[in-house]
Amino acid sequence: MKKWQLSLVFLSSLLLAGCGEPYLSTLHPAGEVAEIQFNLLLLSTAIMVLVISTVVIIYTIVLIRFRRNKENENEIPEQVEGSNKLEVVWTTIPIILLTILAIPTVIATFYLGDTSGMHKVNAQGEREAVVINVRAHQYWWEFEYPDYGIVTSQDLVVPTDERVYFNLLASDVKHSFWVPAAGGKMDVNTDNENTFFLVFDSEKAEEVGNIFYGKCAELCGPSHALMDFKVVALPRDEFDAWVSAMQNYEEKEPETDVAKYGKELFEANSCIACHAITPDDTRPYEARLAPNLADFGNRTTVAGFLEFNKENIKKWIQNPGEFKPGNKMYDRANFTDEELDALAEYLLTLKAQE
Amino acid sequence: MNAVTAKKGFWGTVWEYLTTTDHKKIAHLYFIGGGFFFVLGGIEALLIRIQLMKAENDFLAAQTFNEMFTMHGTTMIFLAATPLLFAFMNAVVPLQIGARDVAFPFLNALGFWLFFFGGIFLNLSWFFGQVPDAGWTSYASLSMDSSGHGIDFYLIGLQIAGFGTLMSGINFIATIVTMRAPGMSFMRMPMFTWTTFVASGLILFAFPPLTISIFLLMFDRLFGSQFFNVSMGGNTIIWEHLFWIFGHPEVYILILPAFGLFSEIIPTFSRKRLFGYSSMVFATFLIGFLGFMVWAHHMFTVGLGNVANALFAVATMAIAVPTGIKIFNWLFTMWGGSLKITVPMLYALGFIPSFVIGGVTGIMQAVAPLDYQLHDTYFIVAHFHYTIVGGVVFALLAATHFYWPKMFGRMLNERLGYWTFVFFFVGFHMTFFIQHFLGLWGMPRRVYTFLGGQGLDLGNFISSLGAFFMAIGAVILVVNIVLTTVKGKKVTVNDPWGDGRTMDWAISSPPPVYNFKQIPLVRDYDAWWYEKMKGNKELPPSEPLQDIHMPNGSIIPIFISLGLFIAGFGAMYVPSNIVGDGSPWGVVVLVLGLALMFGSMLVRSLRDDLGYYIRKEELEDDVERGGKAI
Amino acid sequence: MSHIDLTGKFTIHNWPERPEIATQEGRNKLVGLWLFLGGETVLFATLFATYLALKNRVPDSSHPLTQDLYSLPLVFVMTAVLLTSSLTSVYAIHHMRNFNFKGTQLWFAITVLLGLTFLCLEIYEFYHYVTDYGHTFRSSAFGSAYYFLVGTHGAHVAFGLGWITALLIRNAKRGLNLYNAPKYYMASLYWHFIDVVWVFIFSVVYLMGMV
Amino acid sequence: MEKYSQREIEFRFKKSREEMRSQFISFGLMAFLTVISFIAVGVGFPAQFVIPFLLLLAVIQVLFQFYYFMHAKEEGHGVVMGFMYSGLFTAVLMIIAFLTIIWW
Repeated sequence: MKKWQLSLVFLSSLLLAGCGEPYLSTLHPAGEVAEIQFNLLLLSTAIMVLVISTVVIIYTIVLIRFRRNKENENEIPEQVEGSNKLEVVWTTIPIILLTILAIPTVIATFYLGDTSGMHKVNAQGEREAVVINVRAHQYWWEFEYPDYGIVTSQDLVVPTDERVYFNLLASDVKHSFWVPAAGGKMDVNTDNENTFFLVFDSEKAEEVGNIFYGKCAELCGPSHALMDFKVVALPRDEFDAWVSAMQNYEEKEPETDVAKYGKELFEANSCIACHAITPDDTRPYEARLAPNLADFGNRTTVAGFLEFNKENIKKWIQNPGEFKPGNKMYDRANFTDEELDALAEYLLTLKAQE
Repeated sequence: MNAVTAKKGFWGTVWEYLTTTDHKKIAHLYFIGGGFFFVLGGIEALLIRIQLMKAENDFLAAQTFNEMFTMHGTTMIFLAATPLLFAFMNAVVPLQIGARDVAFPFLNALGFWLFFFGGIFLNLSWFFGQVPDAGWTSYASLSMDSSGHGIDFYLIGLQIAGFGTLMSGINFIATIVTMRAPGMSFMRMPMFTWTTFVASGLILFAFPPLTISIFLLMFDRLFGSQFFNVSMGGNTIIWEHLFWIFGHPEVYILILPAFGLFSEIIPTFSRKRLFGYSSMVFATFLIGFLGFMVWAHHMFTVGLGNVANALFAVATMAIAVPTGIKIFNWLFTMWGGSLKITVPMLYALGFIPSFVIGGVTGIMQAVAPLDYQLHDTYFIVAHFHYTIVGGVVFALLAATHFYWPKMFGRMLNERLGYWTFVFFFVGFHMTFFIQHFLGLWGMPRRVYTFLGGQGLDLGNFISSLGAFFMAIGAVILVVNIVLTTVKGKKVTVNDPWGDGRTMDWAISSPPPVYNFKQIPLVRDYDAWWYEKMKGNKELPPSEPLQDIHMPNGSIIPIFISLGLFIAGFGAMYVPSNIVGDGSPWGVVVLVLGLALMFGSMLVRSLRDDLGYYIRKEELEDDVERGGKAI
Repeated sequence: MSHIDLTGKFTIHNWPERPEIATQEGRNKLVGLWLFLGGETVLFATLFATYLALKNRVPDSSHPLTQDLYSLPLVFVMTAVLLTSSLTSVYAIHHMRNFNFKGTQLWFAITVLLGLTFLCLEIYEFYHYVTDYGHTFRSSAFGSAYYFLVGTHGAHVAFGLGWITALLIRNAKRGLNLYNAPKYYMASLYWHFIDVVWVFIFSVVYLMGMV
Repeated sequence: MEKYSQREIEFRFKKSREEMRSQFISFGLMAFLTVISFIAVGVGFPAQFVIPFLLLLAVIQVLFQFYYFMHAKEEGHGVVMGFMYSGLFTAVLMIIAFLTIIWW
C-alpha cells in the first residue's frame, strides 16, 4: 500500500473512532464480537475508500481536461465504441477486491453464528456458559437466567470476559436486541428463539462504569424509541455474588411507615398481579405481563430510559403514558402526591444486595 | 378540422386527459401525479427532520412520527419515484424506438388510473385519522398489532397501485419487443429503452410476490385467516421474505431506469457515444438477474442461519461488479468528450460520486457480520438515501430538465435550475452523510426521538439543517416550473440541446399525437446522431406516407379503477375485520365496487374498439403548417 | 400501416394462416399475454411457497392434516376433466385457424362445460372439507394456505369461464374476423395456463400430500 | 381480395390436421403421465423416490402444454419464452428458499 493510502486509512479510522459515546458507540468495541465487526468495518471502509478515490481521481481529470469551451465548441470528439481491455480491468479488479472482503465475511459469519458452546456441560452436567433468555415485550425487556432460576428486567447483568449466550423471543411483536458497544444485533422474533452470543471486555467495561447501553432496533410501536435497557457488566466474582444474592432473595418487610403504606398501596391497586417482586417467577413468560421488580432499588434507570431517582419513579407511576406512549401499564393514574411518595419509597426498598 | 391542432376549452382539455390513451399525455399525468406525491412525501420528510432536530423534541407525537415516516417511505417509493420514472418512460421510450404509441394504450391509461386511485386511497388515511404506522415494510407482527385501519389503507392502496404498476411493466416490455421501428435491432436500442426493458421485467416478476404478500396480510386483518398468527401455526417471517423478494428488485426497478436516464444525458452533453454500450447492456441484465437472488441481505439479523447469511452476503457483493462497470463506462464516456455543463449534466456529475458512496456502503452492509451492527440503524438510512436520492431522485431531476422541452415544448430556466441543483446537492450531502456516523454511534432508525447526552445531538441537528436546504431546492424547482409554464419561451427546434443522439430528438417538441409521420428506418445505434453526421436533416422513412391508425380514448380505465377503489373501502369494513368495526354494509360495498370494476371490463370487452385514422391529407397539411412531423 | 378491415367479411381464401398474429394488435397481445402468464407463474410460485411453508402447520392435533383430508379419486377426476378441457380448447383454436366458426364456438362451449364441471367438483371438495373435517380458511395456517392456493386457482378457472363465455356470446353474431381472432387465441392460452398450474397443484399439493 | 389459392388452402388443412394429430398424441402422453403419477402415489413408493418423480412428470407435462397446446414452438416466441423461463427461475428460487430458510 502506498503512503498516502495508508494515511487515508488512518485518517478515516480516526474519524470513525473520533466521536460517539463509549457505552453506546459501535466505534468503541467492547468485546470480541464487536471487535470482529469493527475490524470488518475498517477493512471494508479501506477498500471502499480506495474505490471512491479511484473514481474521484478519474472524475476530476475528466472535469478539468474535457470541458467544452469557445475554442473547441464545434469539434466533434472521436466516437469511441468502448474498450474490451478496460472492461476486463474494471471487472477483474472489483472481483479481486470483493474476494478480499468476502473471505473474512464468510469466516466471521460462521464464527459469530456458532452457538454450540451454550450446550457445553461440565462433569456435573451443569452448563458451563452463562445463558440468558431474553424476552421482549412492548416496550420493556425481561432477562431470565434459566440455570439460576432468576428473572429480572430492564437491567441485564452479565459477567465480563466470557461468552454470554442469549435466547431471544418476543411475546407480542418483533423486536431487535442490540448492545452496540458489545456487538451487532439479533432480531427477537415472535415465531421462534434466536440464539447468539456477546462478550463484554472487562477493561472497556471499567472505562464506562460497568454500564453499557442497549436498544431495541426493530420498529415495535410508538415507544420503540424508548425501549432501552442497560447492561451491567461485572467481573465474574461480582456477577456470582449478584447471582447468589438474587437466588437467596428474600422479601423484606419495609421498615419505614411510608414504605409500609407504599406496600399496602402496591397490593391494594393490584400492581402485584402483573409485577412480580421476587426473582423466582416460575410462571411461563407469556404470563409475566410486566417487568419483574425484584432488586428494583438497584436499577440504573426508571422504565429503561429515565434517570434513576425518586422523582422520576413518582412521575412514571402517575403518568406512564406521557413517557412511553402506548405502553401496556396504563395511561395515567390518580395517585395523590403522598401515595406516590409511599409507592416510590416502597419500590426503593426492593433490593437484593446493598 | 385537424385532429392534431384542434383547440379545446378548459373542460375539453380536462376531458381529453381523463380519457386519453396517448402515451405522451399519460406521461404528463404520471408527471403531475408523481410530482404531487413527491411534494407530499417531501413535506413528510421535512416534518420528520424537524422532530429530530433536537433531543427529546415534542414537535410530533410518537404515534404521529411513526405514521409520518411510514407514509414518507411508502409515498416516495410507490407513489413518487415509480410514477415519475413511468412519466419519462412513457414520454421517451416510444419515441426512442420509433413507435407511434405503446403496445397497449388502453392498458397504459388503466395503469395510470390504478396508480392514481391507489395513491389517493392510501393518503385518505390522513383524513380518517387512521394512518399506516408500521413502516413501509409493515412487518407482519407489528402490522397485525396495529390498531385502527391504518395498515388496511396501506395494504389496499398499495394493492391497487401495484396492479397498475404490473400492467405498465407488461406494457413496456411488449412495446419494446413488438413496436420497434425497422432496423432498430435490440443492440441498437438506446440505453434508457434497455433499462426500461429490464426494469419492466423486474416489475413483472417482483410485483406478484408483493400482490400475494399483501393478500396474505389483508386476509389476516380483514377475513380472519391465520397466515401470520403464530399460535395457529402461522409464521411472520414469510412476510419478511415475500416483502423483500419484492422489495429488493423494487430498488433496482427504480435505479435501473435512473441509470438509463444518465446514460442518455452523459453522452449527449459529452458529445460522445456511450462508452462500452454492449457491456452496459450486459451489466443491466446482470444487475436485474442478481437483484432476485439477494433479498435476504435485508434479513441478516433475522436468524436465517450461517449458510444462508454467507450465501446472500457473497451474492450481494457480486452486484458491485456490474454496477462498477457502469460507473467506469460513464466516466470513460466523458473521457475525451466535449463536456457541456448544463443543468441535466450537473445532476449527472453530482450523481456519480454520490451514487458511488451509496453503492460502497451497500457493499459494507453486504458483509453480514458487519451488518449485524449496521442493520436498522441510521447507517442504512444514509445508505439507501444515497442510492435513492443520489441515484433516482437526481436522475428524475436531471430528466425533468432534460426532457421538459420534449414533453411540454418549453425550456426550463437554466439559472433557476442551477440554484435548485446547488441547494439540493449541498442539502442532500448535509442531511445524509452525517447519518452514517449517527448509525455507527448507536442510533437506531425509526425512532421518534433520541435522548440527550448520548452523542447524537449535533449530528441530528446538521442532518435536519440539510433537509431545509433540500426543501429550498425543491421550492425553486416548483417556481421554475410555474414560471416556465406561464411565460417560458416555446421551443421551435426538434433538438433544443443541440447534441441529441436518439430518435426522440428528431421530431418536434412536443411531438404530434402520432409521433412519426412515417415510421423511420434505423440505420445505426444512436440513429439521429448517425443521420446528423451524414448531414441528413431528418430520419429516413421506412414506409410511404399513408393513413395512420390511432387508438380511441376511453373513460373506462377510470371506472375500472374507481370500482376497485370503492371495493377497497368495502373490504376494509367487512364484519370479520380485525379492528372490529365492520358491518354487512362493507360486504355490500365490496360487491358493488367489484361489480363496477368487472362491469366496466365487460363493457370494454364486448364492444368493438377499432380506433380511428388520421388521413394522409391531414398529415400533409401538418407539414405545410411548419414542417412539424419528422 | 394501411387500412386493414379488421371486422370485414372474411373467407377461407383471405383468412391468414395465423390469424391471431396477423395484425399488430394481435402480435402485441400474444407477447403481452405470455408476459402476463410469466408474472402469473411467479404469483402461483409465491402461493406454492407459502403453502409448502405452512403445510400441516396447525395449532393442535384436533386439526386434520393432508393425509386425513385429500382423496385421490376425486382429484383424479378433477384432473381428467381439466386436462380434457385443455384438449378441447386446442380443438377450438384449430378450427379458428381453419376459419371454421361453428367448430370454434362448439369446442369452446365444450371447454366451458368441462371447466364448469371442474369448478363444481372443487366447490364440492371445499364443502366436504369444511363440513366433515372443520378444515376452513380460518381454522389454521395450513387451512389458510391451502384454500388460498387452491382457491386462487379456482378463481382463475372462474374468470376463464367468464372470459370464454363472454367471447362466445359477443361473437355469436359477428363471426370470425381479425379483430376477435386474437381474443379467442389469448383466452385459450390463458385456459392452458390454468391447466399448467393445476398440474403442479395435483402433484405438489395432493399427491405429495399423500406421500 | 383472395390471397390464398385452393391448393394453398388444402396444403394448410393438411398441415393443420397433422398438427392436430401431434397435439392429440401429446394429450395422450399427458394423460398417461397423470395416471402414472397417481399410481406412483397410490402404490405407495417411498417418498424419496416419489417426490422427484412427480416433479419430473409435472415438468414434462408443462413442457407439452407450453410447446404443443400453447404453440410456443411456433416462431415469434423467443423473447416471451425467455421471460417465461426467467419467471420459472424466480419461482424455483423462491420455493427452494421457502423450503429451507423459513423454519430454519
